[in-house]
Amino acid sequence: MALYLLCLVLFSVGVYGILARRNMIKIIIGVIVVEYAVNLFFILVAYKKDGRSPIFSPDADIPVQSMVDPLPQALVLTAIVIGLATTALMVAIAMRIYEKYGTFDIAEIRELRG
Amino acid sequence: MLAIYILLIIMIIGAIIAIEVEDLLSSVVTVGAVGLGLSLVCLVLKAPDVAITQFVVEIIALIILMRATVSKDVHGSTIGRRLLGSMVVVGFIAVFLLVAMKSIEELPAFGEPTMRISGEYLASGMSKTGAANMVSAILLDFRAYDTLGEATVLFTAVIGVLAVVRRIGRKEKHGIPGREDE
Amino acid sequence: MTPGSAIMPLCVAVPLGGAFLTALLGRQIPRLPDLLGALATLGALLLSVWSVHVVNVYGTVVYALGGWQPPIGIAMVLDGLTAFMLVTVNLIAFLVAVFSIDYMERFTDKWLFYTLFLLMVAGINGVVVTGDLFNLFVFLEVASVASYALVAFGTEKQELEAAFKYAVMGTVASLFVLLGIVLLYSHTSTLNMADMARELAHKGGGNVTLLVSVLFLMGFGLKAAVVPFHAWLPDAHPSAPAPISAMLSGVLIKALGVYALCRVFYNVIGITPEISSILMFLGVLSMIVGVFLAIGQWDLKRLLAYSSISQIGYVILGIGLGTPLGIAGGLFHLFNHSVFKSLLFLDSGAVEYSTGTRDLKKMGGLAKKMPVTGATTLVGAISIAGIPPFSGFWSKLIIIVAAVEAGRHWYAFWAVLASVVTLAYVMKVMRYAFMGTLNDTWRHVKEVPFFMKVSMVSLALLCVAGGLLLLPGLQETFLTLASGVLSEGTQYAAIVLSEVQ
Amino acid sequence: MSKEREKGMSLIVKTITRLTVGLILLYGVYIVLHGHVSPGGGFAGGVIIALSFVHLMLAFGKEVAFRKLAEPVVSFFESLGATLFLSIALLGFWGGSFLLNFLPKGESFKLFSAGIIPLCNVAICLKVGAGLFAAFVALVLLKLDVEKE
Repeated sequence: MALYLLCLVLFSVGVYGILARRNMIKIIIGVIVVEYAVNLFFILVAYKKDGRSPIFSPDADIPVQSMVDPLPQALVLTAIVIGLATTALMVAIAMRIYEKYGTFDIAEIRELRG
Repeated sequence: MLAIYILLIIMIIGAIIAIEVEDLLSSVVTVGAVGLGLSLVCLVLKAPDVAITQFVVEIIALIILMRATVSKDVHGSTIGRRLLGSMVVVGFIAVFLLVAMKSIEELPAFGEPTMRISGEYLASGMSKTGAANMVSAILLDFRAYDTLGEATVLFTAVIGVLAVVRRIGRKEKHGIPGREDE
Repeated sequence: MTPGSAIMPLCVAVPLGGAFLTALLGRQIPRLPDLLGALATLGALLLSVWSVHVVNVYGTVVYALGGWQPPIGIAMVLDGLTAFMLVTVNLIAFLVAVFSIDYMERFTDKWLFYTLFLLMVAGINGVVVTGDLFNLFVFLEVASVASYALVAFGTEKQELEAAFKYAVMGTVASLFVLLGIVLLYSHTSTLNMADMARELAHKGGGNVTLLVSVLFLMGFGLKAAVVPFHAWLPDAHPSAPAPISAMLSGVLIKALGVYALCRVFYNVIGITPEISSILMFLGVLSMIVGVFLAIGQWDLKRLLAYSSISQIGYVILGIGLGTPLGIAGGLFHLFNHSVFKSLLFLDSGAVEYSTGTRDLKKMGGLAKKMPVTGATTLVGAISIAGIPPFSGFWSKLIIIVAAVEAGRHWYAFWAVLASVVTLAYVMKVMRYAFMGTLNDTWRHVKEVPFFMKVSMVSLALLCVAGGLLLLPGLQETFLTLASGVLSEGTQYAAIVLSEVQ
Repeated sequence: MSKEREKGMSLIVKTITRLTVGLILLYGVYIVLHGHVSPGGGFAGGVIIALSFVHLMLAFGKEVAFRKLAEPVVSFFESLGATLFLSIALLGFWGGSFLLNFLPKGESFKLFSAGIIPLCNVAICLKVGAGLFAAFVALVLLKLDVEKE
């Protein structure tokens, strides 16, 4: 239970980072931290007490019951790559904005836009 | 078990530092540390596939972020913080954590996942797909449609980056009277 | 495997294949992107029209992907609501693809535009067709990432800043939805929507359903630009190229926002009086705020963006009512709004194509020089204001009658008031842009090229013909099927799972 | 040669890079091909291969990497990988339903054992690797022009 709470605290730190900061790169970092928190939540949900990783090996015959839940792990792989995709696009947009406005600070940009 | 708690607390402290510190470069590096912590937690929680992918994707995300912040004339981030905004945000987050606390008690406890569907994946996975690595079996056979969608997301992002990075977006309009420049 | 069930994967695979081929060969062969764009969207449109026939004949159809029976693998579900949304989405997508053959000549790298456009259409089709919650998130991301890049396609100052704000808010909304999905998976240990609905009904939600409803409301609410989360829309739509703002307003916020909201709340979690009252309140709030912000705007596309927020308020009010009539009215208004709002955005694109400006003050008397654009804007304006013979009137009437029937007199009053203010700002557009004396700077303005005229005229005809959907013969096959799916609520699970055996 | 030397990083980095790039590439290929038997898969392997090219580019400067892999070629490979993956999915149609695993499964723990899974892994690796490298190249080109002005 406490681990889920810690994961949600990380989620809130990320959301705080997005909403309360004005620098574009800081906002992107807030988004990355939120992505980490959600991926972590996936893995926490999948863990089974003293379970084994869900890979069969030819020599040792691992009983199926003792295996960890493979489904959230497959979903996390998808979520990680989606996070990378959105981060790459946001950084590209931020760099183009920096090239046009000369600053990363969204408040200044709003004034310059006029 | 204790290792997970320590790693998680380190990650939270790292995240707070990454958001509060002034210099952009150091906050990017701190986020890298948080990502590394996540990769280690995945190893401890018996998810090797996720650990490898998280670690490697972490490196390329870090390189891209470093690329954005390391150019010569980028000075530190301004100290600006929307004071009213952060008060409201902190209040909203406190409410969110309270509601979450109550509802997490009803979830199955940590360490006892009810594996109704994934139990069948594990049981029939080896025979039906022939793959030994169950996570790959799910990714590419049971739920291959997800992976097709996800490969499309990455493809869209790369095409999007190519579109955003173009030097001239619009061709110059000739022969249009009174075309004021936006 | 009913014969018609292969429609669903094809509806996603055809635009996706078109996008990959455009990316592969589009750079070398000049005219290929336009051709592929139009053909792929036309293919998707024909498939979706055929799907309406299949739903009428076979009822709900389930397609098991990869040969795995539903709770195991991913399933695609084709029911009344899916067919309804497919037709709405692909109809507008095809006409916008035809429109942008000429309009996008003004932009560089046309093949990039068509690749991203087809990917967005594939993503939206993926969201509409899927029967699996995580899969809905993945295709929601495909459509959103494509639209972030398309908003910034013109790479100028305002567009980049608007695209960044839209991208950040969109990604945060998707992460809220993802957190909701994790909680639901941990609670019900399945991802198939029908299986999850049965499990939730069996287990009884409790606090988890409360938290998940809040997360989904915020996540999908932001995608649907409902008032507290609408901040990105008034910047993103005006700065996007006209075909893209037509797609954003007409289709994206409806399929990703409103459709996902209805499917999750009505069919999976099950609607409760609290949720429907919240939905109705948000609907009316968006209606009022959108209308009063729209009246003061002088930038044509920004005015249309605010009017989108208020019209989405109508749809959400209608669907939030919960009564069969209300849901039918909401869905019918969703169809009408996507038709006349994309028409109005395409008209603003045509005006910008010919005169190069979006500012109403600078325009004047364009109707003389641009008769087709003037006429189609008039048709769009009249039907958005809800003047009798046109489609907008019927759907608003049904929503207001349903609100009165449900005893919500105050909401009905606000709906009528908002409709009157809509009439006001629509007249403002007509008065300043098309009527009045011809501004001398536009002496030798030419009419727009052929393809743009074709799509605008066909959209205008759809505005006029929209009312026919209510005819007794036509209504059962299209509208009532869709509203039936929603009013059945969680029977969705029983129907889908019985379909599987 | 001196012009070349001035372009990338210092000499030490270059000599080490010559050694490590081959190893990183080999490791990435290993991860992809053994995706269905050991941890890792199309995505992790693809990203590792992209990293080896990025590593090459950072150490030797932009021109060398471009001689090896020009930008249009990269985005061609990316769309080729994506089309390959979609065609494998569509081939499943012929066998019965979209994305069906129609190839024989072979016996487990061997390299060619899991039907279409290794093929999908290779297609994804091609796409992810080429795509990420194209995105990185696009971002690097953008920045350099600003600094030049």
